[in-house]
Amino acid sequence: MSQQLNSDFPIPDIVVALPEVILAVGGMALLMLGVFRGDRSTRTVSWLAVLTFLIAAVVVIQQPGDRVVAFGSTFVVDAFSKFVKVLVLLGSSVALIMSHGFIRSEKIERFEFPILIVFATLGMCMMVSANDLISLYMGIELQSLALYVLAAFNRDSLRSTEAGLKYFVLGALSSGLLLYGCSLVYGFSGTTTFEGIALALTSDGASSAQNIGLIFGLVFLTAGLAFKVSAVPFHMWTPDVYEGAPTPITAFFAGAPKMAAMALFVRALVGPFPDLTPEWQQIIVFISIASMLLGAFAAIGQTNIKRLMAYSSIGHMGFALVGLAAGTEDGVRGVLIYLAIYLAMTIGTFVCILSMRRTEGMVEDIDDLAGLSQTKPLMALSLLILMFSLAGIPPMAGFFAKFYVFLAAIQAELYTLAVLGVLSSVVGAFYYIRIVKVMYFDEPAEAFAYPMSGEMRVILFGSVAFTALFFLYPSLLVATATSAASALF
Amino acid sequence: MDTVPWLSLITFLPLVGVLLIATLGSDDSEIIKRNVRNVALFTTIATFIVSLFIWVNFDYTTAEFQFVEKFDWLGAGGQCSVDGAVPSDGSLQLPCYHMGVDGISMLFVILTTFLMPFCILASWNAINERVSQYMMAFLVLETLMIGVFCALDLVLFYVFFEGGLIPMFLIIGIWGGARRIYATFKFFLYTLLGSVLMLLAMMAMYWNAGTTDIPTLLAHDFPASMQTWLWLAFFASFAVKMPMWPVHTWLPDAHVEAPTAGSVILAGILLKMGGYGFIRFSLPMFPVASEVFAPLVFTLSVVAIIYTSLVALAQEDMKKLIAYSSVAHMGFVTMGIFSAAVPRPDTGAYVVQGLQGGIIQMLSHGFISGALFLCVGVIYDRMHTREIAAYGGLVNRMPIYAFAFMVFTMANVGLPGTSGFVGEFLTLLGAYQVNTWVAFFATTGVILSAAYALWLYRQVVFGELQKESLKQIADLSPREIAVLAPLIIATLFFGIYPKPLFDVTKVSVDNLVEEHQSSMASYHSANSVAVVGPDQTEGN
Amino acid sequence: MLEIGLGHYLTVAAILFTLGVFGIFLNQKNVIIILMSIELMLLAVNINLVAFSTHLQDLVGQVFALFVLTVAAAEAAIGLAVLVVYFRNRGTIAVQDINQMRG
Amino acid sequence: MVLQALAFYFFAGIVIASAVMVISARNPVHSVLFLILAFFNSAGLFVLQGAELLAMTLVIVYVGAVAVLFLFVVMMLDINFTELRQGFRDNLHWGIAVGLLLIVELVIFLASWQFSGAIEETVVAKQPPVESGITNAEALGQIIYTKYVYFFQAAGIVLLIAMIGAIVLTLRQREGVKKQNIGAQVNRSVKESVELVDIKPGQGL
Amino acid sequence: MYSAIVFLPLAGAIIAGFFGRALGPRGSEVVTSGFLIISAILACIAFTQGGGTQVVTVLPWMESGSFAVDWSLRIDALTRVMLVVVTVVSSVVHVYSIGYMSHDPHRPRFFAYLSLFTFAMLMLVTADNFLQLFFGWEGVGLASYLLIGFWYKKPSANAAAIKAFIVNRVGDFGFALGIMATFFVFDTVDFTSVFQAVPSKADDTFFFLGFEVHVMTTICLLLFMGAMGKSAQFFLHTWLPDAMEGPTPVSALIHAATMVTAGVFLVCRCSPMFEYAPGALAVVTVIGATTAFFAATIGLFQNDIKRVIAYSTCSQLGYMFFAAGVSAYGAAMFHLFTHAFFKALLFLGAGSVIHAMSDEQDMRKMGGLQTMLPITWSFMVVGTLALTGVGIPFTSIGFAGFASKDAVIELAYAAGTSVGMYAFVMGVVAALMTSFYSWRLIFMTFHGPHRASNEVIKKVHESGNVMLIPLVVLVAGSIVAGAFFKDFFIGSKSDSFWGEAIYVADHGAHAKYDHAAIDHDAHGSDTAEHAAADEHGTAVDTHTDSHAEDAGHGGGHGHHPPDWVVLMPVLVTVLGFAIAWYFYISRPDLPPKIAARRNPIYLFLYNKWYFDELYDFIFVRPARWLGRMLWKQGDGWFIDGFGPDGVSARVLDTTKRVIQLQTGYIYHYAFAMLIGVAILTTVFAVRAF
Repeated sequence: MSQQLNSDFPIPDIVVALPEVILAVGGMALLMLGVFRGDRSTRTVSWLAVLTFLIAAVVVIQQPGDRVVAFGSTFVVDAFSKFVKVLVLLGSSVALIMSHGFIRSEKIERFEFPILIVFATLGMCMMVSANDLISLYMGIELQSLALYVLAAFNRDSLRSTEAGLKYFVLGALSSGLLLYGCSLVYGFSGTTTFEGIALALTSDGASSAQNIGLIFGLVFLTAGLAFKVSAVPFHMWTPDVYEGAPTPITAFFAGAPKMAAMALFVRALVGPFPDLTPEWQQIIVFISIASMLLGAFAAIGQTNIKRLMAYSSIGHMGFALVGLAAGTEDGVRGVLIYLAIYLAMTIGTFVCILSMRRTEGMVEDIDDLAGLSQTKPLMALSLLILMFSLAGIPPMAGFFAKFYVFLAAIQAELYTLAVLGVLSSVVGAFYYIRIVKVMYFDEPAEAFAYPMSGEMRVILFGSVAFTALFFLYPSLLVATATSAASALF
Repeated sequence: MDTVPWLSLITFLPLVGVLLIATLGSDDSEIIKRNVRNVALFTTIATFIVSLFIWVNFDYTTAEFQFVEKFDWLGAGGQCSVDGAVPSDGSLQLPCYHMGVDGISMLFVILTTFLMPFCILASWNAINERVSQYMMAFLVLETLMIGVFCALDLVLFYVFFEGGLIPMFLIIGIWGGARRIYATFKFFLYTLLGSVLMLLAMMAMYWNAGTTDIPTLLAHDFPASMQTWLWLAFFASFAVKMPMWPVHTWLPDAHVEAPTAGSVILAGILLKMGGYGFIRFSLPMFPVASEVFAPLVFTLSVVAIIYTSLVALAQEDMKKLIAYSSVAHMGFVTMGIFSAAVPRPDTGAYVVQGLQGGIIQMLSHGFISGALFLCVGVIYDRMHTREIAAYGGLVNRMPIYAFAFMVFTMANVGLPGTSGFVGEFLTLLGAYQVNTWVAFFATTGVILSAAYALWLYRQVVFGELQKESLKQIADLSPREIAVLAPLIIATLFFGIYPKPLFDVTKVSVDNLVEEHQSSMASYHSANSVAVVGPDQTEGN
Repeated sequence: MLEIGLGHYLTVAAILFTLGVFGIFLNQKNVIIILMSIELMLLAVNINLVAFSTHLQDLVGQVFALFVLTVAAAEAAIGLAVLVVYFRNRGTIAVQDINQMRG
Repeated sequence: MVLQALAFYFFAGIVIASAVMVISARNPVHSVLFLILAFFNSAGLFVLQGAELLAMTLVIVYVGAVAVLFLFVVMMLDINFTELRQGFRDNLHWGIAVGLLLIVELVIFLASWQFSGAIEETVVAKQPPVESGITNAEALGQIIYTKYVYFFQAAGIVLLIAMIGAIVLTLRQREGVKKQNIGAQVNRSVKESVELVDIKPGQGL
Repeated sequence: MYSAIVFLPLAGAIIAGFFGRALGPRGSEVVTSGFLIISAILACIAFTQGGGTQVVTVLPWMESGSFAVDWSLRIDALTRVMLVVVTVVSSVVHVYSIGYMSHDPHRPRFFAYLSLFTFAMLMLVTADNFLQLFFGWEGVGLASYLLIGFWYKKPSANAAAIKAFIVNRVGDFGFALGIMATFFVFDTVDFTSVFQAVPSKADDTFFFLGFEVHVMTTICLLLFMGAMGKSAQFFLHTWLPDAMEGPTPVSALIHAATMVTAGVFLVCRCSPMFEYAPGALAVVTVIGATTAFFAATIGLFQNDIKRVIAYSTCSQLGYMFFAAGVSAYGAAMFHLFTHAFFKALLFLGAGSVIHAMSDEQDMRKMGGLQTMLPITWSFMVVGTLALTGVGIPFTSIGFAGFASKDAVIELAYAAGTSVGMYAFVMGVVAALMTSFYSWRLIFMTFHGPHRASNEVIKKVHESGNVMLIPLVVLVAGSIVAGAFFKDFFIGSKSDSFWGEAIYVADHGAHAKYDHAAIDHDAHGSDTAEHAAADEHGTAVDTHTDSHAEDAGHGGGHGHHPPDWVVLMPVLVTVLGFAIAWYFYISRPDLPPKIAARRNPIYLFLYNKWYFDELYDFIFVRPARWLGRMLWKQGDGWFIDGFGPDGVSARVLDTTKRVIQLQTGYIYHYAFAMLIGVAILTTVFAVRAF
């Protein structure tokens, strides 16, 4: 409806995209601030960035829940995008807050850091609202370019730069695949808007040759998107980048970008390709199974906790994809719930990882957690709750996350997927409870030197409380996710 | 009933204790430890008293669920109320918080609350490190266990069912023996593996029936082909939990490594969840599949009884021996439960004795095996070994202990007059009526159980007190007597006068078997129209 | 053969794209070649887009290609920057040396 | 027609050949040069299809900026490019097999592309007819700043990020490097620059 | 009153058991013995009062579906007999034990056990249903276990206790199955209801273990299996001799007088069922006869005084069984009754000897005690006379055993069937051997030279009054019980005496010696017709038919078996005495020589037919081996190896491989992505064709 209104002058469109505008303008303003105040202002810039996120989040929440498209139908705001944007903004803010102590202690406290996160978040919001192949691509690139830089942000560290390099190379490759897919889709449907593609598919003249072209395009498109959510076999960057990147960045990677990418994945498949559902469903089933299994198996062999979290996130994205594989409204609801809960769990976990600091510096080995329950009982308890939640043991939130996606999978009669999924969750449970074992059953190692800062405590508490007590009042999240999911169908 | 949510009260009362303990502080000073223990004990006793109150107000004459509570939970959006039925317009009803007890679950609730104070008491001196964590774990576990038996929603049930793994994992892992890590991982992953398939089955049920509400599902007819898969999935979970042969190997390890109270809970209640599950879900919800698979269950049960009894004969570790005997006893339970699934070959009627016996057997095994583990714990606390060979002649210095141990040994053997006999005999009686072979082989277990139990008793208690280390061993302390005496009384009382147990369960059990009979009848009549109906040919 | 249709362009693009892909995983020399391979892939994409655009009589393809070009330039800049900092740390950009992290 | 075909084959052939050289040349500098060649020729292909603006942009942006940047970096990093280790070609045949498979599939299935009537409906930015006198650049210009302003702005931010990123990664204030600070120079006062020392006879400084 | 009889011992047991320390040994002794004597007096009163069947319901027990069982006391003639036997012998043993156990520090426990045993035994005999019977059955098993293992420091006692319990359990295995089968068929386990329903099921068959079998035969055989275990019959007898590890009063009470006769009691109690199971009866007869013979053979060469008596008990139980097997339940009960007195006497006498000999049990180390222990000697001789059945043929003058044992043998002959004849032959041979080993015991113990060491001899003394006076009761019983009660049990008054407690079908042609030719196969149809015709219940029918003159069942002396049959037992008894005299008085040098020659037959008998070794080889060792194998190989190697451990090992292997995929090289990563794309495109490409 807004399409006719603003074909000439897009002022109402800006209103629709107000959160993005706020982020863009805020990011540039903060850039000015940083440039003129120098690196001393990093903390200030960072808090202001958080403030920007929060304002944007408030604006997102205040937006009407109905579906509104803007900029010639390339940008869409609906309940789905609102839901995910809130998650993204939340994830970004928290990641930013979590980084404070780290970047200071690692001497990489530079004002570009929050700014890059702001722009990355902008990219994510654009991804979430993308309703066109071009806006999809622009959003992804905006986000990715910022993330490449962030991964290599600790430029004096070999591992960080290697992470950046690998991320960049493979990310560029995935962009290539994605673009190639986009070009095929465009060519075989004659348009780049999601509605148009859907229309082209439903029209009577859609020939089989056209369809195979579209399917090829879909495969490449899916490959590119799967890379962003680090689904197998497009996951290979994840462990190395997670391990190499500065830890707060890893935390950031594990949170907001995954939300955005998954949301984009969902929208890019459900929106334009409802008539190819059986085809993309197969693809998703395949990568979902592969992700769950690989995430579970490979994680067992890890000693570095960040690397472990990388495999964990691969597995979790596999689980989230189970919901997408169902291809139903319930499935999308499951994905959304999964994302929200995963975000909460992963944030808490990374708070704990960021607290693994001894006098000689950060440590990242799982064995460094030995006997944590005796040296830092509360942190151990938090991590315990988070680990069981990640493993999907009720009554923790992680169970409900899995519950909703598998519920959808069963409805869609994807029994193989569901069975393999739950079996891999059992395998996966092994490495999560191994961390519990290290913390609770092993003899204490040297204690961590520094107490958690106040804001970290708050974040950890929030995360743990959400994870542990989700079962008491799940209705809010579930209801919101339900309405968000219904926006796509 | 009335407005007090009794079941939620007992379910979550232990959590209040957890909070109290949390406020006491966690450092290991003696005074805090003592307070923690007292709080835990007080909480469990309070829970027990409240549960007794529920028992007293329980209406024996109906098979309906009682003390029902029903609220919105997983986004059901106002669909859940006590009198609200499943939406009739075919829309789906999301899981509710639905609690209630009937004659079957009532007793398990009581059993749970009854055993918990003993567990706390048994850990009084045995656990001296991280006491507050330990007590919290136990209280959380109690909440989850009670919840399992009260839950009237599949998902709620599953949450409690699986949630119990967490505290148990910690209890074994932190306060366990030398190989505790292997044992606890095995326990955790094994049971988890079993139950995830059940979760999928629950979801399939949800899509088929439109609800996860247990009372509604009990009345729902699942297609026969679907029942097969659902049954197998539930079986995977409960068989592991039970545990049935051949998925029993986690149990001996877990028992051996767990602290005494952990073993008590494990044997006393956690195993019963499997049997409870069979009774609550497999049998009434999948009657056709239950009948089809009953031979499988019988076979496994019989193998379990004979096999694990033989294995028990060869054990060198007391707890392991008792653990294996638990497996054998659970074999009787499964056999009994599924004897209600198959008609008598001669009359075609379905018999209740096996099912009834299974329930009684589970209850009595609850306190008998629990008590046996407590007995082992008593001497373990003194000598710090569970090796049978390290003992001998204890009766010389511990006559009271010898008496208590004797009572439980005999109850374990299934001597008439103890509660062990009532259940065991009824299960056999049920099995006999549907399949004599099963009863025949299962009854051999009666011989073997005597062999290993008495052998254990002889090696540990009888004989000359020769070992130097045992010369100063002390008899039961008043606290230990306070733990064991009620269990002795319960064992004997329910052996001689089990009527209270029968009264509570009778209507529910009879109702269950009747329902089963009628659903099988309608199934057969539906199938007899088309002799080769699709359900028969597919078979899956 | 002489009638140059869309198929020809698509074939060229496909070959080019595959060569780009080849360049990435068959490359044993250094990362710069990989970056160039990526440029080849993007070039292939652009050929595709333009070809489609022309044959669909639709400008969106060209618009898309234009932004792809823009972004590719930005990407190249970032990529080279990352490469440079990596080289500063490692002293080499040989592909087989970039395996500090694995497993 | 023939000319067009010949031109196509000419450009396409060179593009592919130079692409092969890009990835196979031993010397990265040569690779870059071949890349430039490939760009030029694909610009030719663009022109063949009537996308003049893109052709120009390709030449300006890629050849003029990106490729030069590559060249610059190659030169700067001074890589020992002769080095070729053995044992890394194990996967070669697998790689070639997969690559060929991909090419074959793409060519077979994409070359059989055809219109369907419905696609006309979905086209949103009809190309202006040639006789209208509107050039390709003008047509694009009409929509980029209006209809696709969103992408345009986004592209701007992408470039901004590229700038920030490149700077944040590579720019460093080196310690011990002498730099001119004009403000400081101008603000110097005599007082702080000149110290008068009274040297007593017979003593050194 | 009946409740008092049954529950007073329980009260005594509880008091002595729980408050024994407070009461002290003396208090415990007084309480338990006192209670028991009261109980015994009440039982005697009940016995003399007689009366029909009474049922006293005490408590409900189990109720599940149609399965409903109460705790209730059923009092009929059979029960009254048993009440007397149990309470009287038990009182005697209690009192005797006060003396016998006077040096033991654990007397309260001992007396508690004794009273507990008595309670269980009383529960057994007063049971109104199979399940309660089973309760008593296992209860006496428990008490027996406890008492055999009373001296827990002795490993042999512990082993014997366990053996007793487990071998009994083997029998109980059958018993339990029998109860289940009973319920399966009759839908109840109440004696009254079951017995009433038996005729209607007389010809039914059902499937048992896949075979279609005759209902009553199967049930009875299963029940009999329990009886075999409890009464130490052939195959399941091995525990009884070992049980002599317990204190001697225990042997007297449990392993001679009461518990071991429970099997006989069971068969008699279930006579209405056995009567419809001729096949089962034949088995009972054969097993009983074989046991009688076999146990006697072993008894010949045992040197342990208690073991000799134990084998003798075993053998006598065989008599009772084959009596029951030929439907002479009255005779079986009669022999049970008399046997209780003289066997308890023998045991207690032996106990007296052992006590005197400082706990020496080996007869080769005794000898010449007659002068030192005259009272004991005389008591023992009375016991022996009773056991060997000394009496004057064709009169009723004789010791207890004369009346009962000879009646049993004669009735076996009178049954006229082939199994009856087998039983008769075995009975006679066993009687010969009984006489031999009984006198051998007397001679070796009391006659000949002293073979014990001097210290022991010095200490030999006659037991105190507290031990001897109780024996007087038994002596009296051994002498007169036979003659006095014969009429009631098997004689003319037997019908009114037994009432409906014992049932004998009138088609029992096998009980008539002169109708031996009648074919067994005819019975089934007879029975059915008969049952159908008779609406009044079987009992009435029985009594009209069981008049002594008419048929030989139940009672025995109405008929006139050939004289040689009557004479036979007495003759062999005398012969046995003579042989014993020859070997142990005339030529005491012979037995050691025979023993030294290691004659295979001697060794075979001396080693108890190698049953222990055989069972050890067939059951015990394989079970242990199997247990260990299943544990280590089955659980450890197979289940864990292919189950959890194996799976986790495979998971770890997989993990290693998966990790190796993550090489760290960019081109591998890219390659993986490409393979993914290639696979997907190929899949769709192939499908598009």
